[in-house]
Amino acid sequence: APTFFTSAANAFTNAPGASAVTLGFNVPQSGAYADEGADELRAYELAVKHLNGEGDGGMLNTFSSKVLDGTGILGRKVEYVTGDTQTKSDAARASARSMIEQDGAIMITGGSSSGVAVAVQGLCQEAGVIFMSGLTHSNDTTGKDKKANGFRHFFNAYMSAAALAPVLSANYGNDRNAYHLTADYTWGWTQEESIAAATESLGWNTVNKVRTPLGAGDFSQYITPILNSGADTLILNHYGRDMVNSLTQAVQFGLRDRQVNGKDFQIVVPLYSRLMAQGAGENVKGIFGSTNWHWSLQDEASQAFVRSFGQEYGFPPSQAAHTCYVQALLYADAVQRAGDFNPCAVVEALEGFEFDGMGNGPTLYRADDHQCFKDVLVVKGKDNPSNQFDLLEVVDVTPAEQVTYAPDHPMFAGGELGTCNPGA
Amino acid sequence: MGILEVQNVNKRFGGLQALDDVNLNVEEGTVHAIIGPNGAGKSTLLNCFVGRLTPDTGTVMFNGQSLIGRKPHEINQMGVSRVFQTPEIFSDLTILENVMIPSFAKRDGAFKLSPFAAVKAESAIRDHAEEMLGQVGMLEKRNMIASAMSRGDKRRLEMAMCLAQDPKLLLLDEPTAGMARADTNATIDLLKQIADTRPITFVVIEHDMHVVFSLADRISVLAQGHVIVEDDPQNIKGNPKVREAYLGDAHDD
Amino acid sequence: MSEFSTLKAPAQRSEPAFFSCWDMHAYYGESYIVQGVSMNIHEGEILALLGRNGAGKTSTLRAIARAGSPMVTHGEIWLDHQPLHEMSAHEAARSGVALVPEDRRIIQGLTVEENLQLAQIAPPKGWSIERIYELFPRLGERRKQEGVTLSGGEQQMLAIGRALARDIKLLLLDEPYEGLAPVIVHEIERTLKEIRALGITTVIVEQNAVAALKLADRAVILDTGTVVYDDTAQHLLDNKEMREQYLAI
Amino acid sequence: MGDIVLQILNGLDKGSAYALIALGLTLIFGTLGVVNFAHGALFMLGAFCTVTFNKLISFQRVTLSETETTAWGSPLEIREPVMEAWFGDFGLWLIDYSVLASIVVAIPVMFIIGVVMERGLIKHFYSRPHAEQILVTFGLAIVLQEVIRTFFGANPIPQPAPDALRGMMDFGTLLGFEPGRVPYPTWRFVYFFFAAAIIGGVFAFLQFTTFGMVVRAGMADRETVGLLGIDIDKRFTFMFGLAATVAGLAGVMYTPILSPDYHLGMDFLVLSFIVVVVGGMGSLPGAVAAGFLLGILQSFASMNEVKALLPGIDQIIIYLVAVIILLTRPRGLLGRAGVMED
Amino acid sequence: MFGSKISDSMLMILFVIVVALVPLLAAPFGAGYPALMQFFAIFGIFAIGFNILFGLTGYLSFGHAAFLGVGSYSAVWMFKLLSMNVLPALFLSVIIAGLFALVIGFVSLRRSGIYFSILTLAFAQMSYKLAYSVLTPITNGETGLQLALDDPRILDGERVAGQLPSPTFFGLDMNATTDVAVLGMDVQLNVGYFFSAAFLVLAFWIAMRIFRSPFGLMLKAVKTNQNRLNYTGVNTRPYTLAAFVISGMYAGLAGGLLACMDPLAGAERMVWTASGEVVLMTILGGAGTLLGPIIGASVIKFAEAKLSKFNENVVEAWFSFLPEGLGDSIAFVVAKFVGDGWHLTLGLVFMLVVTFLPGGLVEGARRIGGYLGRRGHKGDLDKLGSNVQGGKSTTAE
Ligand SMILES: Nc1ncnc2c1ncn2[C@@H]1O[C@H](COP(=O)(O)OP(=O)(O)OP(=O)(O)O)[C@@H](O)[C@H]1O
Ligand SMILES: Nc1ncnc2c1ncn2[C@@H]1O[C@H](COP(=O)(O)OP(=O)(O)OP(=O)(O)O)[C@@H](O)[C@H]1O
Ligand SMILES: CC(C)C[C@H](N)C(=O)O
Ligand SMILES: [Mg+2]
Ligand SMILES: [Mg+2]
Repeated sequence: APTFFTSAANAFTNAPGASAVTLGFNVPQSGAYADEGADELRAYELAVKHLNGEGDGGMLNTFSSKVLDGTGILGRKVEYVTGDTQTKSDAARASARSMIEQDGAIMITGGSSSGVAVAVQGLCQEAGVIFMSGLTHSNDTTGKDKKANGFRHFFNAYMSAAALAPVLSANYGNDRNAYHLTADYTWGWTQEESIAAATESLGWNTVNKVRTPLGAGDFSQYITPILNSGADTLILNHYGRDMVNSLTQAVQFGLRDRQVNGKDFQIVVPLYSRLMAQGAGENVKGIFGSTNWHWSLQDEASQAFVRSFGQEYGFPPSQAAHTCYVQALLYADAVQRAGDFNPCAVVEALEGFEFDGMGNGPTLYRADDHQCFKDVLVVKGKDNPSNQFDLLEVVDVTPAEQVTYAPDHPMFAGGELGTCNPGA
Repeated sequence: MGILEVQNVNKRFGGLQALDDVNLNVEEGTVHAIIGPNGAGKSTLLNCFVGRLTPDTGTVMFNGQSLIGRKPHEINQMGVSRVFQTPEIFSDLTILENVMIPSFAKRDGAFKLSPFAAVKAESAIRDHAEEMLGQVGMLEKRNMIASAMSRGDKRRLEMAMCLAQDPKLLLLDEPTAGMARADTNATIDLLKQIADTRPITFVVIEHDMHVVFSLADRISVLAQGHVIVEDDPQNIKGNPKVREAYLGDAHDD
Repeated sequence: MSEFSTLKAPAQRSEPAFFSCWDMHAYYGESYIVQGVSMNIHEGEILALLGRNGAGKTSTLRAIARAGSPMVTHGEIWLDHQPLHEMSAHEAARSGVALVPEDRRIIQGLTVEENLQLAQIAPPKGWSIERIYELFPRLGERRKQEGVTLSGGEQQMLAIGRALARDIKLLLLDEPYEGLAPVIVHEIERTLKEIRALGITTVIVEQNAVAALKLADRAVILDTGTVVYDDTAQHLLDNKEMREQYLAI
Repeated sequence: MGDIVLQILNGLDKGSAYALIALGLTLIFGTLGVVNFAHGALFMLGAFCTVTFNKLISFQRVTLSETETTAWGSPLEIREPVMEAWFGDFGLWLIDYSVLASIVVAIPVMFIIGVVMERGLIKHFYSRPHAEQILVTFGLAIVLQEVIRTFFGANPIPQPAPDALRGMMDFGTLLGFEPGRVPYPTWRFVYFFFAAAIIGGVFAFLQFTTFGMVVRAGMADRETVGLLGIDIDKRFTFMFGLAATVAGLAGVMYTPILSPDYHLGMDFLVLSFIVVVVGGMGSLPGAVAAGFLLGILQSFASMNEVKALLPGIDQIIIYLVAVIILLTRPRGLLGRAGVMED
Repeated sequence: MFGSKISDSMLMILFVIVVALVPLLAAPFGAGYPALMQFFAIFGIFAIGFNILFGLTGYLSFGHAAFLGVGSYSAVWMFKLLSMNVLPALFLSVIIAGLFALVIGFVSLRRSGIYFSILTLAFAQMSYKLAYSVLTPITNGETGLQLALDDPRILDGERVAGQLPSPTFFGLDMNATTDVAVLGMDVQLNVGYFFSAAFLVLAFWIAMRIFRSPFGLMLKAVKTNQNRLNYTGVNTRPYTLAAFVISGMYAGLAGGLLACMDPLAGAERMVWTASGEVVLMTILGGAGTLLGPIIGASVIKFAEAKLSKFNENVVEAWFSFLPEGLGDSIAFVVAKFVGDGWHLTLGLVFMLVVTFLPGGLVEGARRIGGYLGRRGHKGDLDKLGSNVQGGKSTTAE
């Protein structure tokens, strides 16, 4: 196995000293996802506070596992370093390497794109540290690119599709002609595949699947062909700026005012986030999508988190913040339970771990692929928001079992998890 | 048969007949001057010799080979060098480097990939370049950057660059324009000396009659794209057509 | 007059002049080119500025006209009581300086007439364009042609015409005969004589020293950026030694 | 058939955006000889003029509720729009038309930004190599965009078009198509005509005023123009201000089409350079022609039929066309010899 | 270093010493970790190569990142298919990048000036766009090409089950690092760094020979007056093409090395800003100089790596010695320039350097050296190839 520190006497990479342990928060600080990155960082800082016993403890109090007691991790104070992924695989890896090599980070977490997640996950596997991914929605992260040292708390494209399909069927019926606009890269493809499969099994017909370049800005040339294509539903497999723009323009082209085949034309955005909804403004009203978590959830854990985040920063957390906060806690908890910082011990502690009290109901970190299985929220753009954060309304909480799939599901086939690598 | 034979060359620019059926025969080893009013087409004609322009019709033969359609560097490799009307030099390089480059081109041909040879080690080339600079009286300025020179100096530098190639045919477009009288005289002497010691043929365009009559063995007079006379210097001076079209009535000196 | 009294006067200067420049030093970057030039010209006089290549003639003219380079670091330049040394190029031009540069600098993309019109945009306006065409009928014939496609001689006429289109007090001519056929040289010579008749103060730089001296009242010879001769033109024509030393004629 | 008409409309509207951006860029390059990598940033600043204006006029008075609290326990903020309260219907109208109204603000603001930029930075680079101009303006572009990010965040901020201009126009009926076949968003027509007006105005200004002649002359030879008594610097400064205004207005009007964010400029930068170069450096008509050409080609390349034949063609069409045009027409569509070839 | 006359061999020796000492010299700046030191060396190579084209011929390529990317992809494919040994990977990187450069250069060099720049930009953007999407089977798109457990690697023997191998140089693991304590600092001696550094030294040596060769002189002549060169019997196209291919091969080597240090090849490596980055490096350091590009590359990579890591916590710690209110407000301002504001600093630095040091950092050092030396031996720094213009005191050798 490759060794990052041949001379180190330790059994694993970056074994922490007696008093402190360093975590690496690798988030996008520049580029289109910088706001998401900033929110992720806020969540991490909050998590560190709570782990170190400062603040109100947040979800530590609701978490079903009770081994964390506000004294850091295994008695070591939690410290952290940050880096900029720039939402580029290369840059993210360079940044992660610097945290591992220079700052002695023992765990890397964060990121806001599947490309970055897969790339950094690969690096962490080679370096022998744990990777707790941030925002990554592609099936591949825990599918063909899964790694033993990597874990995903976020949901994925398949789960979005599984959660959305019943709602779509209930609202729009089983006789629809769907037209996909898809961001032309891996995440887009997996989402397109998942949604198409799910809707087709409802009985929908897929009229066309059109790939659009990332960052196209003006999508009008992809929207006009929809007008006379016979489609009555548009699925936007876009995220971030692309989604904001394509949705805005689709509305501008009057798609939502159209009648096709005697039905009202509908738009679906399978993956939603509050920040995106903010960017798209009015246009999201009434549009269905799915999301990993939303601050309006009424369970105790979510409320605890919203409260401590809101008090700290003055506004509610995004789903990105939620996932990252949870990931930090889950890592700390796993170490604590294992009684060891050794990545392999952590992997063992996390594999098959079942927990509750993190906002999505009872959750399982599945051993086969290191994917979390939990409830998925189906949301809709709110018609009458009461404030600037109140943009999405939860229409359905799809129970975990409904979105669970077999580890060898064809959409996730291809890769091997491998074995955990402690780096020495 | 001459070293440079030009037959029925025509060149149009839009509505302008810049060269109108030009015929010219330059004998090997002579100094052939081309004079004529501004805009007569002299520079245009020279451009047709070096591959900058392609004549619309007509032939240009050098040493029995056609020059038409050849690229500038090929023509130069055949032994034709040219001094431009507005000096064309390597203004960011030193004077010495300016003269070494043509020497390299002469020795190595149109292209040679020699990434590991050292310029420093090329003493033969440098000595030759310095000799050329000595001849035009610029040796002591050899380490100056060319752009910092006055126009007269640039012109002399360009001459040294051409001479460094030891060409068979040297085309000079107003070599002494803007030169001080002392330097003009020195240039005349230099050209004379070269003409005497080397088997080189000159084609000179010049408005300074002092230079023309000191150097030329033969003179062609171009006016409105057309050769109106070709003759010996003595006859040209007296030719009334030439006086009218070019020299003007008050001409003296 | 009174302005001059505050200056420390160089030796040869005795009376206030229409144009005078004073211990002028100028640099191109780090190269020191104009090294303390002083000269005076009376109103209506023609001064021939002579010297070998690289002596600094062009640089001196450009310094007077306040062109961007060379940079004048020291010295004063006065034209009709106006301190040119405090001005930028366009202010100097508005104060009555006109430079006919050595490479004519006809503006690309503009017709003959536009080149002339351009000269009249900033005040003060000089000759009317029609009057310039009277002086140079050839320009009139080619008024719609793009300026840069003119032949060398015509371009020179245009450059001089452009100067006359402004109301000028000082005309700076840099090698007006260069590259021109003898017939044209005669033509330009005639023009300059007409200009002299108009009483425009002129500095002419010319390699053809004899021609310049015939036209000029006074002569200044420059050598490596300093004045080595300043006297009447006739005197220089008579002074064989000087002529041989500096002009090789 | 209807699809083709739609794609042509699309290309026209895309092309007018490209042309407008390229116009400002060429103006700066053509008159000042400066390769301005901050041009995209000017476009972005224009868009943020609208954002700021919108934020200002939709200013809300905040009072803290005494009874209700937020999910995190702090008192709920009750927001009351001030415009409406103070100005009634006019306030509402102004908010509705904020994009158009912000033009009034954007013109002076962008002009001043352009002037400050030219006086403060660009003028030192007139005689410097293009590579250095690129570097310094690129640095400036980064600085501008980061400053905007500091104030407005990285997330796009929606700027809806006025209600009256938000719908569709059934363009097809004018051409005899059945209703609903060829509809096109009204705002995009507005953009097209706006661009045409600006382009026409700039052309007329440069072609039919002596100012234009002077600037063209100054571009060919600054020094000589100065020696003719013309204070070319002032006019150049004005030109820079004008170019910045054109870029800014292009940005203002584009906000309903593309929700502005701080990165907007960089996305347009490469594209606008390609448009300018394909048109021929320094040629205004070239820039406009290339803008429309590339816009239309891009639309066609995105048609499903075309993509089926050549997968991925829509991703590279702009670059591919640039390569082909530059290889067949050495100086772009309408470029002059000698400009920017060294 | 700048005060005395330096011969080429002295410069070379100095260079080797400095390069060898980087792990020690960089440690106090928090830059002494393998990833960053490898970047210094690798991007140094990239910039040196770019400078051979841009610095000498003046042709400003805006698409050089494409060659870097191609080099990386080639190397990773070699790792996947053949062996984890770095030599075949680097060999293929250089060859493929060279071929790629030959094709693109052949077409692009038909134009000059900005038209050339845009042609190269267009080719590079096409490569990037295709690599990102349509060519995903070859490039693995957005994620980047990575090693996988089921890669064939036909030449390599058995490996640890469930673990990815890492690139080696005949058994020397690129990742292997030895920690040594020097003066209380943790100095990391990393195989990959020294391996890259060896290539940097080689690249520097070749560049120096090119600068001093008649070939290099011809390239400089191309930059100042291509027209004259044509009428001097020189065919400029082969020269420019050779320079283009050589610099493309440098880029390929750099790309290959990147993959050797960290076996992933991402499409983002080819995007236009990556091409812009090498332009920035070269100009920041000093275009046309020998050392400039390396310095520029190191400075930019250093800034990129370090600035982004200073989050608000770190900054607050810096100013914690100040009185509460003051410290906080200074920290507040400073924090805008680091962490997620690091781009702002980068932009400002570009502007300042270009405005006040047109010749780049090398020029700045020369000025300081000249100022300190006061004797103004300008010729000395010309050794480093800086272009001194117009000075009468310039000496050639
Ligand atoms: N590329 C061109 N396009 C259009 N017209 C041109 C071009 N080159 C030259 N001409 C025109 O052709 C004519 C002949 O020009 P040429 O330069 O040969 O004259 P010349 O005899 O060298 O004059 P001079 O003594 O003034 O240098 C001129 O009228 C000139 O304007
Ligand atoms: N742009 C420049 N940069 C640096 N040095 C220059 C520049 N222009 C001219 N020089 C130098 O200044 C000196 C004077 O040049 P100037 O052009 O004034 O001479 P001149 O007397 O007009 O010569 P000529 O008769 O050849 O035109 C020369 O040594 C020249 O090398
Ligand atoms: C940010 C994520 C939720 C979506 C992103 N585009 C991805 O690749 O996964
Ligand atoms: Mg001529
Ligand atoms: Mg001169």
